[in-house]
Amino acid sequence: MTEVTMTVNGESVSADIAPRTLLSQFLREHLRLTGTHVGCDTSQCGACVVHVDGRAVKSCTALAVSCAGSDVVTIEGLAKDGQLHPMQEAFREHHALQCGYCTPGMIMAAVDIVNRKGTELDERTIREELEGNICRCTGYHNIVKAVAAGAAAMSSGEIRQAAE
Amino acid sequence: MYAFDYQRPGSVSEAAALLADGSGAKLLAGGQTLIPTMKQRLASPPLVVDLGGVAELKGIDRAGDRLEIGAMATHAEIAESPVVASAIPGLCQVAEGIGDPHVRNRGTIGGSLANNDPAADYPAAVLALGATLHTNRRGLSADEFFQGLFTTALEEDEILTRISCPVPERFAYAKFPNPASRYAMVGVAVAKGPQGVRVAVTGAGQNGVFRATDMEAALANAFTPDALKGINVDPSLMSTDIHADAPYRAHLVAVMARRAVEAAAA
Amino acid sequence: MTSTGIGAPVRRREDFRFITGSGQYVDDISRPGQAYAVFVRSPHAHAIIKNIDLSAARSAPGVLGIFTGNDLAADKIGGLICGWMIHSKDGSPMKVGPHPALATEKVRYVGDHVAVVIAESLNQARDAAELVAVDYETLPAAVDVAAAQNPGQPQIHAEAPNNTVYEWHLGDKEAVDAAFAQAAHVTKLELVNNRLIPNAMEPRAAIGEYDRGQDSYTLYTTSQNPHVARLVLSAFVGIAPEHKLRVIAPDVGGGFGSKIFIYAEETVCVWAARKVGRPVKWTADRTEAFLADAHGRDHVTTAELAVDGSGKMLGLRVKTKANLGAYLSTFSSSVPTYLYAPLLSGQYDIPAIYCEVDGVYTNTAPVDAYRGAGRPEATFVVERLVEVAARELGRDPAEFRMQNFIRSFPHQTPVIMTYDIGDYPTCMSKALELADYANFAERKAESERKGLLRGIGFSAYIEACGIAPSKAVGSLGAGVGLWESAEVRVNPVGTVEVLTGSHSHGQGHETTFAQLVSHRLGIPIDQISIIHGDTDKVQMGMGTYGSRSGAVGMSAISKALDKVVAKATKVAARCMEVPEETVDFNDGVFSARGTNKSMAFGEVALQAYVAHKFDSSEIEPGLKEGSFYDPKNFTFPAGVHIAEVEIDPETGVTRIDRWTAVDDFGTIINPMIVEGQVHGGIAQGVGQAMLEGAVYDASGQLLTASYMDYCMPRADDLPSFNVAMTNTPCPSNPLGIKGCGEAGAIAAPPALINAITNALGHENIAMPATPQAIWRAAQSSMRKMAAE
Amino acid sequence: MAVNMSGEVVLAADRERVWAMLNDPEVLKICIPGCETFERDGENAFRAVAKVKIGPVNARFKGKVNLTDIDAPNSYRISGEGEGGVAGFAKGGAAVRLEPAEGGTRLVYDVEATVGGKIAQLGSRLVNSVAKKNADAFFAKFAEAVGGGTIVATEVEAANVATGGMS
Repeated sequence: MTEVTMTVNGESVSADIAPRTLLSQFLREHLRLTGTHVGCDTSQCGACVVHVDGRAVKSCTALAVSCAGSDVVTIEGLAKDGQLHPMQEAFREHHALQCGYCTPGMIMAAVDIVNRKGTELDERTIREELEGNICRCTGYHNIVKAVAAGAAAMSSGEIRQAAE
Repeated sequence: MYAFDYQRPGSVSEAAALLADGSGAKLLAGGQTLIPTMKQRLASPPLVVDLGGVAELKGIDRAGDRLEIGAMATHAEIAESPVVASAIPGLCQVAEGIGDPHVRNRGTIGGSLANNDPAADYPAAVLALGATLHTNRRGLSADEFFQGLFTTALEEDEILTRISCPVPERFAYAKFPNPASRYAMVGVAVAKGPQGVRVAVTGAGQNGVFRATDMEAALANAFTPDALKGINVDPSLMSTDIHADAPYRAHLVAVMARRAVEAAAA
Repeated sequence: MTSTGIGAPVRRREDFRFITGSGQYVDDISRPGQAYAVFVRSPHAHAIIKNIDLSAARSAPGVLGIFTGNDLAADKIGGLICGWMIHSKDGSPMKVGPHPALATEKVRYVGDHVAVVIAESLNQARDAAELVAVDYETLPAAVDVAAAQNPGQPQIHAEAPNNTVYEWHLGDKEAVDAAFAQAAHVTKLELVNNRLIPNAMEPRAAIGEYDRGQDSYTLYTTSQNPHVARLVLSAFVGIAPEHKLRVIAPDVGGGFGSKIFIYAEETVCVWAARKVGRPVKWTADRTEAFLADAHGRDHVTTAELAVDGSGKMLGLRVKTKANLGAYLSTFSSSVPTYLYAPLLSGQYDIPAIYCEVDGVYTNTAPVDAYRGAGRPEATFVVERLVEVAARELGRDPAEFRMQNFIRSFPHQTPVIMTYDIGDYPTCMSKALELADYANFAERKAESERKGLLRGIGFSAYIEACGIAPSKAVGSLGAGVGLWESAEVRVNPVGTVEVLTGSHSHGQGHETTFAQLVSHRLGIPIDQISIIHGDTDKVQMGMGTYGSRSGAVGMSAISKALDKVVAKATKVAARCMEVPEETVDFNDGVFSARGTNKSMAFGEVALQAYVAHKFDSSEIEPGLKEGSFYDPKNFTFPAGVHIAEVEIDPETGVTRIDRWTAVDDFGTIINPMIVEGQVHGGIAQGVGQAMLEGAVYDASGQLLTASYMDYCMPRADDLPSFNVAMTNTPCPSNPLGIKGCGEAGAIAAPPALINAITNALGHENIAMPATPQAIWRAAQSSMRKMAAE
Repeated sequence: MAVNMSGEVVLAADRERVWAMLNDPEVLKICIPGCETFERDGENAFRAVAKVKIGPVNARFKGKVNLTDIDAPNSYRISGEGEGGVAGFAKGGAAVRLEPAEGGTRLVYDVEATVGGKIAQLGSRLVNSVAKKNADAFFAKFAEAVGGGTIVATEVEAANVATGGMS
């Protein structure tokens, strides 16, 4: 067992874990943060995406011990002071989710896209940047719209109403 | 995953010492191949040596006419690096086309090269660039380094530390991704530099990355897409899987080579 | 229309928990003391189990129990069932081999269940599972559905000679022969409907629990129909009687059919919970999902269309071999029969249709309903044939369809169905306009200038949703009725809880069902909750599949609401001391005509419970009503999808440039959600046509068992979709709803293949049309063109 | 998943010597890539353990090897099956034929093998290439053991796929 300490959603957490514990397992089983989902074994579906030190990472493909000392943000930590993050709001406003299983990873990936590519995103860029996240329900149409709107809102602080 | 011991050394020499006993310890660079393999229980190293804490393996610098990339530079760091963009812009594009954004944030150039997956992108780029691969004990030319399917010149306890690329006059990489895995179904890198014209192909060959010497000869005469006309790739050297058979791969090698030259010459 | 009523694009009420990571999927649930199950699966497609040695595994650390098929048999736990009896042409019942939850004598596909290991931790269970030593005698495997019935093929079940489950047919063979004899033109195609693996993003999972004090079981499971699961596990498998078995399907991360069925894993988990005295949890990893979830489609078909000299369709002849896999899954037998052949008339007036279907066992994973279930296969046959016939006849494919569309309703097809309503020409005209068909030739010329091939393809699909009525489906062999239940509980202060037998796993019932209630009772949506997915709360239900929840589930709620309003009207009349027939109910207010008396819905609810103002011998106190609704007929959503593609002939890479969908779903409760269903369906249809295909090798190994090889549609594979609606309200249910969940998956594959073949000038493209296949076809087209 | 492979190698030794070496477990052990043990287990039967390493994948296969259809010193059939634990299994055989050739003996082989389990499910893209690599490695070692030779050709046929239809 190895002692590991990291910051998760702004709080310092410590645990004694086996080295084989994946970051996704650490979050789900040790911290009971079950919003981070696991949808595949080959590091492709992206349901498990969280931010580690400000960058999107597939938490099913990272050892928790490797993240010692890191600052981890999960879907549970995205809303601040009871206020939904603009990207969360955009996903709801644009019906960018159906079953909701891929959604946490999708939202964390979307925020990461904005962090890297800015708040003005065209459709091509969004589609390409979503390469690491698989959704089986939506056909991505509304996800693409939501990411664009969420990105814009991250700059203006406002969510544009979806076109009806 | 099977249980394993874990060490996170602070230096290359410490890491090398941990590998020295020959018990089958594995280096964890970015983990984007190793961890999924271990999850499937298809690898069971008794000890995992995490290179994430080795500062000397990080960093990207320009040193005269060479680009020096630390083995632990992530794909994202290379893709976003202004140093790389000014020295070898095509290499940024190689990095940006690997995996997906999340994988690029963890995966490293050293991990990819040491793994030498026959469908990985970096081996083609590094081989075409004629890079020198530095380890904790020697420097290896790319031609020496790659030894076929998942095989490199690295000894069991040797650590890849730095990739030194001569800055070429021209370089580009054209990739045809596997629609499912997004690995290269065919990827062709072309470079015109101090070592002449070099063309390296990944994803296609039966034995991993290789140099297309007849293309190199033709391009040495004239570095234009048209120079490749009439050069056919031998399908009997190509690999076959459920996604692409050998004749299609052979055809794609020619197409991607031409597109790479177009991009490099532009 | 209220802002939250029928027709409003109400934002989904379920979303808050999903966007904040607060959903509760089965794997998110952790029961005190839970142990973990790992299944030992066959690596062979076909083998005799000679011996299973558990000794090493039993002594591994943390092991609580290891069980095999013999242990299930000793407890008299029955096998899994197929709930739809199909009879062959000769009248004989289908030939079904046993389907034990854990294999006993033989394994029949890679991934078949051999033993279960239960341990304190998942890793310990995995470690011990590796120590289970199974001695197999491998047998040759029958993998290819086209060949599995041939003499000399390996026999999978002794009960089904030649691996034939049934040889079924529908329609009038003689009439069809006569039609073909008169035909001026016959179009014939050999078609393969490729095998798909559903891949809901949430892998299947189960937690079984046994309460010794109550002698009762609880099963948390990823199910689209928890009540059917309880029924099967009680009445057929014999886990426990229904009142001693609670089944909970909490948040479920997509189903697409694959979570309708009752599988071995949940059966074993709930049974084993009692054996080990601990809750037992199992969660599939993705490779297990690939191996052991029921797959979809997998037909090999020969189809012919007869047309007269004027272009009028005369007859259709179809012969299909349907792969059912190694065991019959819960509803597998019905998918290539009654969910397939009755749709072969499409949107067309075809006087004579005859279809033969052989259901075939192979050494592959069971095949059952996957989004569309039978109807995509039928639509692919019809719409490929129609498109190719138009091309062969030199007719514009849109105009050829228009000529043959059914124009008067009701319309009796020669294959069971009575289409109640529709307006196919309007859909087509609107689609042609939205797709800018008029300027296609210009766009094609522009593509050609860039060295690219452009093609356009049509699909005028029809589907049948809300399979009904129960009496009719019973006569066709169904083992269950296909009604739906609802209970509307009005609380004393006027808030409402609706208990529904439908199950939402992405469809947004918590929103749309509440919209209906808000609309009818005139109360704000936040005063309404929708309860589903728990057999202890909802008495009975048939679940969600086949696009039935709107047409059938909401109709049941509507019927229950009728009863609530009727009773509340009585209560209001007594309270206001006016005759009942003078009381109107509008926008949440009961008012007495000709007076200024009125009562809000909430006030009436309170009065119903306090019962102070009426005689309880005339009106029972309380306000709670239920309904079991059985529709009169199927519903028939229909529409036209038009795909436009651009192909790089040098690589075979195909880009979908435009997608136009015009669908007629009847009444729309929430257009935002309906469009979302269309988008998702199209994506799955595009997946089938271009990206996805399960590949088994000749020995029965699944070579596409991860996302490395099974190509899931990703954002950059798809365009944005241009979606529009027309509306002919369905006369067969009180709301006029038709069903929208499967339309996209049904419509899309032929639209896309028709577009690709149009671009290539080459009909011989199989699904999935991979870059390699398209490149090869493009090469052969160009060689042909060069030769001409 | 099936692997069909054929090839030939010209060895710098006479047929009797090649034949003897083909029947010598010590020689086979040295030549089979990753082979840890290769022990006689009855007449023309052996038990073997081989470690297979493909990139990060490490699996240890344990199994039986049998020699049948023996026509000394002209030909035999070598067949075997191995269990690789979670990795899956491999089984198959090779018809081996020896012919006199200029400078020694020509060895012609025809392999039919199948792999199953996780290797097939997750690694199908690599199976053919790995098989060829191992065959080449075997014959390179074997030629070395014999005293020299050249691999003339190794050809891998595309595996045929039964159902589902990606082509």
